[in-house]
Order: sequence, then C-alpha cells, then structure tokens
Amino acid sequence: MEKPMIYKVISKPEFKSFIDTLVKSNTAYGPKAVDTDRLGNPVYQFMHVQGADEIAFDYTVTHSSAKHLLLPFRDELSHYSFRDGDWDQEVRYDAPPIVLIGLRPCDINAINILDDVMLHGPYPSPYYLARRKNTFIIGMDHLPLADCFCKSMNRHTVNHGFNLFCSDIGDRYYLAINSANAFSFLKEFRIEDPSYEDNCNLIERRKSIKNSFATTVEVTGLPVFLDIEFDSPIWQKWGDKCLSCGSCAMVCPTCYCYSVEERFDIDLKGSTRQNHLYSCNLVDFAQVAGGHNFRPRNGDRLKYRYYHHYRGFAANDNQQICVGCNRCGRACLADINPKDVINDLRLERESCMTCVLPSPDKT
Amino acid sequence: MVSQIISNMKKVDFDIDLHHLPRVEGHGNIRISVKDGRLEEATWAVVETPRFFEVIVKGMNAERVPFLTSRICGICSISHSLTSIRALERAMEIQPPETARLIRLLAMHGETLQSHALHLFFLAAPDFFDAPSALPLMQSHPEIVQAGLQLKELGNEISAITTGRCTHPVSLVVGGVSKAPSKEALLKLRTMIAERRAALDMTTEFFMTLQIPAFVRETEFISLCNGSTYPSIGGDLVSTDGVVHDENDYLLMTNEYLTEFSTSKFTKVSRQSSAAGALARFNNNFSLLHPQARAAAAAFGLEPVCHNPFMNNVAQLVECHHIMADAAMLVDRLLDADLHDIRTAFKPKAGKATGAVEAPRGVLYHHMETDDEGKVVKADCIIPTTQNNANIHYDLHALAEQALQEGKTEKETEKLCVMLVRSYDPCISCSVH
Amino acid sequence: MHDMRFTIPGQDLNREPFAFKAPDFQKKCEVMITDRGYKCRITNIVPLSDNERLFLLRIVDPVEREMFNFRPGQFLMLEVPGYGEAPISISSSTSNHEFIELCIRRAGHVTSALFETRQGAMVSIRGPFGTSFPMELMEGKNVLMVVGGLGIAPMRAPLFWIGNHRDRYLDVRLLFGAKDPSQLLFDYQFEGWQRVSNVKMHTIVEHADESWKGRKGLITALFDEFTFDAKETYAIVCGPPVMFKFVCHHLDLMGIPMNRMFVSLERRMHCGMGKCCRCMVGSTFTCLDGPVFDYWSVLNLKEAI
Amino acid sequence: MKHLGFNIGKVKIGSFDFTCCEGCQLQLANRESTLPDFLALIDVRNFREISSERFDDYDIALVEGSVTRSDEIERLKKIRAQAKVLVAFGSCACFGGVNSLKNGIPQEEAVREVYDGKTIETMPSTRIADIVSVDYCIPGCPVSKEEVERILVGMVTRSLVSLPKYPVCVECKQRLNICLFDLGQLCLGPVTRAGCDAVCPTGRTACLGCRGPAEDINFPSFEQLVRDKKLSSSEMREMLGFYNGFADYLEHEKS
Ligand SMILES: Cc1cc2nc3c(=O)[nH]c(=O)nc-3n(C[C@H](O)[C@H](O)[C@H](O)COP(=O)(O)OP(=O)(O)OC[C@H]3O[C@@H](n4cnc5c(N)ncnc54)[C@H](O)[C@@H]3O)c2cc1C
Ligand code: SF4
Ligand code: SF4
Ligand code: SF4
Repeated sequence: MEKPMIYKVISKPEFKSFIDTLVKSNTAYGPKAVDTDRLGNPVYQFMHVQGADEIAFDYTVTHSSAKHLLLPFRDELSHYSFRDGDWDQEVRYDAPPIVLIGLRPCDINAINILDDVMLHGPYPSPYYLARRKNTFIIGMDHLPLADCFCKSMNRHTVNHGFNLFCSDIGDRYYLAINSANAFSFLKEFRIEDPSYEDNCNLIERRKSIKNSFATTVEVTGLPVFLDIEFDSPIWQKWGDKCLSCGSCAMVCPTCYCYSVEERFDIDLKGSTRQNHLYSCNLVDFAQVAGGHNFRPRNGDRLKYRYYHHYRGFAANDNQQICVGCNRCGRACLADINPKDVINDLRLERESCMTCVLPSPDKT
Repeated sequence: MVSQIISNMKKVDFDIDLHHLPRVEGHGNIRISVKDGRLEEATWAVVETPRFFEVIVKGMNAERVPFLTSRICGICSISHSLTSIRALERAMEIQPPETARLIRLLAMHGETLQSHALHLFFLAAPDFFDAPSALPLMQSHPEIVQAGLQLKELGNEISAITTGRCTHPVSLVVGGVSKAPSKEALLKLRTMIAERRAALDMTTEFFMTLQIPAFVRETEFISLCNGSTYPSIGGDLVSTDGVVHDENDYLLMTNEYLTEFSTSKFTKVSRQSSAAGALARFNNNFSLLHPQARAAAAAFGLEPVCHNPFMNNVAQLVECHHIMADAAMLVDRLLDADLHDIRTAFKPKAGKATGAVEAPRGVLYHHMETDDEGKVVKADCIIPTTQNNANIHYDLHALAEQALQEGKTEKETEKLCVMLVRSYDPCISCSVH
Repeated sequence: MHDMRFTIPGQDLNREPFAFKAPDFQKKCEVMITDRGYKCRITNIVPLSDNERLFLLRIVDPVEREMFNFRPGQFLMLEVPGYGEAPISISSSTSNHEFIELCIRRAGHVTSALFETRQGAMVSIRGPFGTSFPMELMEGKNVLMVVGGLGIAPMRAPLFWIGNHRDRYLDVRLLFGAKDPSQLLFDYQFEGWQRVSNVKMHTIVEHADESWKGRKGLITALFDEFTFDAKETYAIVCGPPVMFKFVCHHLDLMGIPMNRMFVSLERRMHCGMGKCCRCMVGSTFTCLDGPVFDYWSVLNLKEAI
Repeated sequence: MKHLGFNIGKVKIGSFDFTCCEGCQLQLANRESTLPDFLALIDVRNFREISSERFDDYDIALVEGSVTRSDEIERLKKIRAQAKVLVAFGSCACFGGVNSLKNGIPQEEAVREVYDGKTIETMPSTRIADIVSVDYCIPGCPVSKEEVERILVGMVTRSLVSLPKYPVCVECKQRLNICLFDLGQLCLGPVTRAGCDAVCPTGRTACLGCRGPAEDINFPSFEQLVRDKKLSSSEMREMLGFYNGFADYLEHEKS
C-alpha cells in the first residue's frame, strides 16, 4: 500500500535555508563539485557537506552512486574478543543517522531495489536495516543526460523510498512529503499549498523530463533473451574488451555483491569480520579453494553482471536491478555500456531468429 | 661520563673494523687502526651499491622525474622530489602558484620532523643508554619513546596530508602540486600540532639529561640562506667561512672528487672538508629561527658557530621547535589560501638550472638540463651525506686521536666513533645514488 | 546555530531484538541466526586421511544445542574466529543433538586454520542453510547413493537417516569411488553401514598398489555390478563437479527420471544467505535454492555443470 | 598467547637491505599508532637499520632491494640458507624496481658517466627471485605498512596470506576519485595489483604500477584503451617499465 503523501511548495531561498538548517544539525551528504574533467565540466560526487552552499543543487550526475552510504565499501560485521582459549562475539548494527540530499529518482529507486534484496527474503540484513532506518532521504528530479536510460528501465519516476521529494518548478520547489519527520521540520519554514498554477508547472516539468530521454534500451523480454543467449559468442566479444577492473560495480547504485574476510587485530586480542564490496567482474569472484574458477574468462564474468542486472536472480523475484543511470557505462574505460551490449545481443538474436536456429550447444 | 675517565697513556694496539655500521641508513664502514698507541689509520668508507640515477633519468619526461628521484632515498624522498622539481621549474621557467609553494614548505617540515624524530630516538638515543636499539628503551623509558613516536607520527601525518603519503610523495609535481589537502585535513593537522607540543617539550627535557661528548674540530659549515626565513627550499649557498654563491653555482660549493676507498664521492670548499646539516643551518641562520627554537637552543647552551659535530643532534631538536611553530603558521595560511589554485600548466622547453633544498641532513642539489620536449638530457645530484663524508672522515681521525690522548680503551673509542658517524645522521644509500 | 529540533532521531537497533520474518520452506530450524554464531567446542578430532579430518562440535549453550535442527544435505557456515568462515556440509545424523560432525578437507585459509586447532577449541557456526535431500519423498523406494571422494561428507547425514528409518526404504546401495584407497574415508564405518543399516556397498579406486584387493577404475564402472528397478529408484550423487555429468548421464541411461536424481553442488560462498552472490548458478543461489538440486533443475540451470 | 588450543608466539625476524632506498624498511617504523603492538609481534633478530645487535637465528627474512653486485649474491644466498621463510619486500626485491631502468643502458657507459673512469663493479639489477627462491612477495614502492601488518599478523597466527588479485581501479573507485583518464592522463590502475588503497590516483597522479600486474590482466584491451584515448603509447611503455613489474608484457610486445 502506498502511504499518503502531502504536497507543498516552497520558494528556492526558503528551501535553501531549510536544507542549511538540516545540514548543520545532522551528518549530511549531498552532491558536491569535486573537480573538473578535461573538457572543463564539473565532476560531482556525494560528499559530506556542512552547509547548503556546498551542495550543487543543479548538478547533473555524480560519478559514483550514494550506495556506499548504505552499504559501505567496507563494513564491520562482528568483532571477537579473545580470552585464553575462549572468545566473546560482539555484533553491533551501529548506524548514526544521516541525511542524504539530492538523490535522483533513479537513485532512490536503486535504494528501493536494495531494500528488496537486503530486507526481504529469508535472511534480512540487520546491518542494512539499521542504516536504512537511520537515513533521511531528500530526492530531487532532474533532466536526463544524453546517455541516461532510466526511462527504459521504468525507473525515472519514484513514489516511495524517500522522506521528501522536490521538483524544480521554476522559482520554487514542489515538495512531496512522505514522512512525519520531514513534515514537522518543514512546518518551521514558509511552505504553501500548491496553487493550480504550481500543479500545472509540475505536470509541465514531468512532461519535459519524460520527453528529454534521448537513449532507449529495449528491455522487454530481456530476461528470456538472456537465458537464450547464455552461450552466445557475444559475451566473449565484449569480455575481450573488459579489463576486469570492477569500476562498473563500484559506481553502480545497485551492485551489492560482496566478499567477507576476517582479520586479527594487530594486538592479537581479537579479530573482526568485515564484508567488502566486490564485483562479479573481478577475476577470483567465483574461484574456489584449490584454484578452480567457475568463471575463468572475462566474458563469463561480464555476462554474469548483465545477467544479474537485466534478468535478475531468483531470490530477488527475478527483477531487473539496473535503474538505467549509466554510471557503469561512463566509468568503463573499455567503453562497455549496457546500451551497446544489449543492442548487440538483440541484434544477434534477431538475426538468429530469421534463420530459425536454436541457440548454440552448451560447451 | 665518558670524559671523566682518567687518562693512562699505555701503549695500545687495536684495529676497529666496523663493517656495515648499524643504525644508520645505508652501508658504511669505519676502520681505525692503532699501533703502539699511535693512530695509523682512521677511515670512513661508503660501500653502498651504486644505482646510477643520473644516467637513468636521462631521456625521461620531466613530469616523471620527481617520482624517480624521490626513490634515491626512502627517508628524504620529499626533499629529493622537491629538489628535482625546483631544478626543472627553474630550467623551464615555471612559476608554481603561491598555495603550492606553501604546501611544499609544509611537506618539507613534515619530512624533517619525521626524519629528526627517527634519528634522535631510534638511531642516536640508544647509544646514551648502551642499548643496541630503541626497543629496550620502550620498556625502560616508555613515556619518552611514546613522545618520540608522537613527534614522528606528526611528521608523517604532515607529509601524508600534504603529499598523499609519508614516503615517496605522490602529489608533488612539476608546476605545483596535483592535489591540495582538504580543509578537514588541515584542521586536523592544526589540532594535532597543538596537541603534540607537550611531546616536544618532554623530548627536550629528556635530551637535556644526556651527556653530549665533548669534541671540537674547526669546520666550515655550509647551508642555504635566503635572509628572510629559516632555509628550506632554495636560496643562496653560504658557508661559515664567508663564502657565498648563487644556487646555480653549486659546483663551486661542492668540488666533488673521488677517493680510493669509497663509492661515494668527497667534497670540499675552503678547507680540507666541510659539513652540512642541522648544525650547519643553525650556525648560518640562527637569527631566523623561531623564538621558541632559539630559547630551546639557549637551554642547551648551543650558540652559533658551534664546532662540535655531536651537537648536531641538539640542533635537530632545536629545528623541531622551529618546525612545530612554523608548521602551525603554514597551516593557518593554507586555511586562508585558495586551495584550487595549485598547479601551473606549462609548456616544456629547453633550459638548465640547479635546485637546492635543505633536506633533513643538509643541502641537496639536483642540476637538470632539459630539451625542447621537456626530456632530461643531463642530470647531476649532490647529496648532503656526500658533502659530509670528508668531514666525517677527518672528524674520525681527530676524534680517535683525542680518544687516544685521553687513554680511551678500544671499546670506548669504537663507541665514540660510531656515535660520531651517527650524529651526522648520514644517509648513505642516498649518497650513492 | 545548531538546532536540536532539526536533528534526525536515530533508531538504535542494537537495543531492540531484531525481528525476523520466519522462513517457512523446508530449510528451517527454530532460531535463525544470521549474523551471530552459535559457540561450539571442538570435542574431538578424528584424522581420516592426510588432508581430511572429522571434527566433532558441541554447541556450548544447552538451549541452542537443543534447538539446532537440520535436515540431511544442509550445510552450515563454520567460523574459526580470527581466520574466517567457510561453508561445510553437516555430516552427522539429524537425530544427534549432542554433536555435530563435520568432515573437512584442508584447502585454504579457514580450513588450514581449523587443522591447527586442538580439541577443546571454540569455534562458531551459523545456520543451518540450504536445501536438503527429500528423504520423505524417497520413502518406499530404492535409494542409490553415488559418492566420489569427499562427497561422502554430505552423504553421511542421509545415510544415518536411512539407518534410523530403514524400514521405510527398499533397496539401499552406496557406490563409493575415490582416487586411491586412503581416500575411501570412513572405511571403519563400512561394516556398520552394511550390517546394521543394511546398505549394500560397492567401492572402487582409480589408483592403488598391490595391497588393494578391490576394483580399480572410474565410479561408473560399478554400475555393472547390480541391477535395480530404475522406475522405483531415487539417486543421490555427491562428489567433485566433473563426476556429476558422467554419473547422472549414466543414471539417465539406466532409466532413472531426472527429477529423481539429487546432486549437491558446490560454489564459492561468503554469506550463506543469498546476499553475497558468490554462489550463483544461473539465476539461482546455491546457498538458498541449493546446495541440493534435482538433476532436472541442474540441467536447466546455466553454468551448473 | 593461546588461541583455539594452539600457541601463537612471536616470529623471529631479520630485515636485510640490498640495492635500494631503504624506504620499505622505513615503513616498519611507521604507522606509529600501532607500532608498539606491531613490534610486540616480532622478535627482531637482525635489523641493521635500527639495531646494532645481530643474530643469525631468524626464521623470517624480509629482503629489501634488488641485486646489483656480485657480493650481494653471496650475502643473499646465506640469508636464504638460514631463513625458513624469505619475503621479497618491496618492488625492488619483487621486480627489480627503479634500479632496473639502468639495465637498458650499457653498464660501462653508466659507470663512465657517473664515476668518470674509476672502475666500479655493477651488474644488471636483478630481482630476488632470480637468485634464490622466494616464499612471499610484498610489492609496493614503498610497501604499504598496513599490508605488511596484515601479512605479518598472518605469519604470526599461521594463517595463509594473500594479496588482492584485482586491479587498483577497485580501490580508486572506492575512494571516490575522478578517473585520471577523464582528466586526460594515463594511469596504470587497470592493470596493476591493488592493495595500496590507490594512493597515487588519490593524490591525482598516475599509478605507475609499483605493485606489478594484477592477476590475469587484459593487456591487449589496456593497450587499446591507451590508443582510443589518444594517449602516447611510448609514454605507456615508459610507465610500464618504471618499476620493471610489467617486464613480461613489454617483452612479449617486442617479440
Ligand atoms: C554447500 C557446501 C558444502 C561444503 N561442504 C564441505 C565439507 O563438508 N567438507 C569440506 O572439506 N569442504 C566442504 N565444502 C568446501 C569448502 O567450503 C571449501 O573447501 C572451503 O570454503 C575452503 O575455505 P578456505 O578458507 O579454507 O579456502 P580459501 O581458498 O582460503 O577460500 C577463502 C574463502 O572463499 C570461500 N570458498 C573458497 N572455496 C570454496 C568452496 N569450494 N566452496 C565454498 N566456498 C569457498 C570461502 O568463503 C572461504 O572462506 C563445501 C562447500 C559448499 C559450497
Ligand atoms: S565492464 Fe568496464 S568497468 Fe566493468 S570491469 Fe569491465 S572494463 Fe571494468
Ligand atoms: S585513476 Fe587509474 S586507478 Fe583510478 S579508476 Fe582511473 S584508471 Fe583506475
Ligand atoms: S597506485 Fe600504483 S604506483 Fe601508486 S602505490 Fe599503488 S600500485 Fe604503486
């Protein structure tokens, strides 16, 4: 059931002072210009911010997603304290409250997907739950970049998973308030009920966003395609390009596969078990003790990333977990991006269809 | 305590042959031979394996050079890197932005502080307790060692924050620095410096209790001097004998020559030998030290011009006081500076120049010549320890002579000689590069 | 400037017991601990061969010990504090609440550390995890168990189960193949399995010296030693990945329906809970949907064999 | 300490330097906050740089630097004979390091240039593994103290130790850096073994591959990347040759 939402409008300066107050009273993260690339364009990342003026409200896209604020790259799972021959285990789900500002609809959708993965199913993750419950999310809509394809993934709009969502309607923001907390904060500022004109502006804004998507990726029926194309030579073709560098998974808002390792404390008085973000593209992802690697070739590994993203895994209801932000495509040095790979796959399939050949035999 | 031993002029015979002297950086040997109570030989030989940096740097892209030359020495990598950068920037007429200049100065402080702390606590201090290393001191004087570690950590932290890592800097580049420290990091440094003052005071009190051997040999001390600040990066080359040269005329200040027994070269200026290092800087620039540092010097009774090489350790400590005060000021200036304007873009061009930097152990020279593409066509590096080798050698002779006069035993003589070499804090692997 | 009214209230989950949604499919036990382990004492270590040992674990807390239930074929995550975690099949009888037996090969970080431990050492386990062999389904039928080498580890639990409920099954056979005679683990129990549990045993090794009196060759060679009614038979196959293909193919030729053959798959695992994604076969998790699969599903899984 | 029923004791360590800058050994005295704990793990039997006591009963030898003179070969063999475990410590020991850059220059010419005329013995810089067998490699210029701590703790606790198999980009991305390729620079991150926490790209300078190649790298694709980005392939070679870690790949290319 969708929770009821309250709609308000706020002027931009007032909004800024609202954010400023929030940021100053809490640990907050927002998009910040951290650098300029060689074409002179600013580069944004979600960073710790201490005032509203540090936040780039009109940013385009961040290089990395905000995933690591909910699923840290390295996270402590448990700590052992040793005492002669015996030990005590301590498990804590420490998660100080944070405010996340400026998430795009696709980013929020990505968090919703992570919620599905981490909190549903037989073994919900308490670590994730603690962080998720302690995160206050303020979303913002945006005009897509030329290579965004979240519309194709149907992730360009969002109606849950945030506390507050702001749409830019010219000189003011149209607010969708989705939590009591957010509403009680906002009550201290000058907010108004949306006028008829505001509503029209919002619809205009939505339309123009919807119509600005320049990249489409045809994903209907893709799960079946992926199953059929499992042994397609296409994978090795792209695999030959792949550097197995894991950049795509690191920046992706929904890649969550991880590795667990345990380390002694340097004083040998205890040890910690940590998980850290891994990537199915990395060479030893599926390598087992004794050296056997279930996915020895770049192509096998690359395929799995696509398989996971566009077919989905059974335990996550077979849902596609890609939200179409194309961060992986931008980060990939080998110029591999979902659009090209999927189109290639479809193309191959379609040519296959015409000659009515079954997919090649398993090797 | 050592000097209290009553002299007995027995005719003694002994040979001291210390192969690969421990607790110094690199490989050096001491040979002392005494026959019938007469000193026959006292030599200081460097037996480090040569690495030919001056040859391999040829043909290399100027931009990559600092990353190579920093590998001349693990302890003073920042100095090497900055010296190359200075030479190349002067050769290609590049003006680094002011902020970068401040960051580099701070980086130098970090390195010097860590190097001095390392030397004072890990290499020099054990001798005063007849301990083989600092490890027993950790048990016997835990608070003192802790204070030393705190200073060293501060030095490393300054280097890491300014250059990306404490050994072999990553963000010092020709034209400026590639990345500025963040405001948060600088604020952290500011508190850290303030907090660690106590450790420095404790260290000072501790060193006051140690008995520095009494030994004097008239020496010419060489350092940089710029007339306005305590020397660090660049300046005129001066000596306590009144010699002054321009930075580019470094050859006149070194006059390298080869000896039979050493892979490192020897140098001289007005006398048989000369010395560089903390004591040399102190002797030439006393008035430019921070008042706190001057006060510390006074507490030790150290005044310019001091000719006791063992006092180099005290001069290092005095410099630590200066560094702490100056670093705090630099951090404040950086907090007000524009941390975005840190790198000047440049077009490679042909040129030649020398860079001189006060490394922890003394003046370091890199001379570089570039071609139109900014590739290095000729390089020359003269390292502080190279400039000290001759002085160590002749000091050893005088010290052994004095020890004989005072009737020191073989063991006592050996200990004094070893302490003498250590007091110079020689960095031998760098002297053979 | 700092205004407490705008501070996001933190929710301290450490103080509230974490509420689980009780899983309701066959892989259940009363308490499901996913992040904290049960503390166990290693009460005995039995050397089986140069590189394999049997570890007997006893859960320290009596309540937890009583509650720890599992089904044949399930595995647990064994943690050696300081060294890490590894998935290990439970190799003991489901009716044995006193001890958990694990048959382990020294392979890498965790297992090597385990081999250093002594009797009395404390380790930790999480689980049980994964699917199990459908023992009820096989009732009233023949059971053919095919084991290669260390595959005996997951096979012991169903063997014990059958021993405990022998009257519910018809003909039960265990085919055991190994590289050499020393790899025929638990040979000291063969006698008991045959006589007490009435399991017919066939063994074969690949290499052996003169002292070996039995057969030499690949495990598939054993199929000519007996006949059975394929329509009335269930098969369980455990062993190295290469073995599945040949054995299952053979069983298929003999007429055992594919959905009546069960295999236990092995993949790299880091969590056991369907989160780390290391153990994917096709779009399924070995830890949640496996390790026990029927052969029909396996054939349809991508990259399974 | 007794843990899991077996004793964990100190390891006897010797640290030795060959031709190098001694920066890696220096790391052993860094990371001051954990230094007392670190030193408590080891029993320093032979470490010229910090102690004048020298014993020859070490079990683990950390060998820093490459071999460039014949007397070093003898010294190294003696160390090998004594040590139960010999660790190549740092890039010079693992690959030959920056010292190897002189291998491309005729030795006599080099000597003439630096020592004008004096005879100085020198030989091509050789990595430790070419002379004696090596049990572990800890690459890095300098080594990362954090990794050294982890590996030594592993040795003390008798756990297996291993290096990351994946490339530097993983860590670089985790530090939220801007990729240097986006800034128009060349970086060896995609082919270099991780474990340094991507210090160089984090300082906005190119990774020069001091940790050697990652496992099973896709070298052709990396070369293609350099071409696609219109970067100079001679510069790429200069970078790959910097620490000599990629000798196999460069060699391959020549033939
Ligand atoms: C369902 C299942 C049941 C198993 N049952 C047994 C058993 O009863 N007896 C036995 O000896 N072995 C069993 N194994 C294999 C055992 O898990 C591996 O030998 C063990 O994980 C090696 O861990 P390591 O730390 O010693 O090796 P390392 O090579 O150091 O591996 C590091 C980590 O990778 C993972 N990993 C590596 N290899 C495997 C692998 N083959 N399977 C799963 N994860 C792996 C583990 O998380 C391990 O901690 C089983 C594996 C699975 C999947
Ligand atoms: S797809 Fe691209 S980013 Fe991802 S691992 Fe391969 S090369 Fe790296
Ligand atoms: S900067 Fe270098 S290490 Fe970082 S992502 Fe780019 S190529 Fe990889
Ligand atoms: S980034 Fe590259 S050069 Fe720098 S430390 Fe890491 S591996 Fe070495």
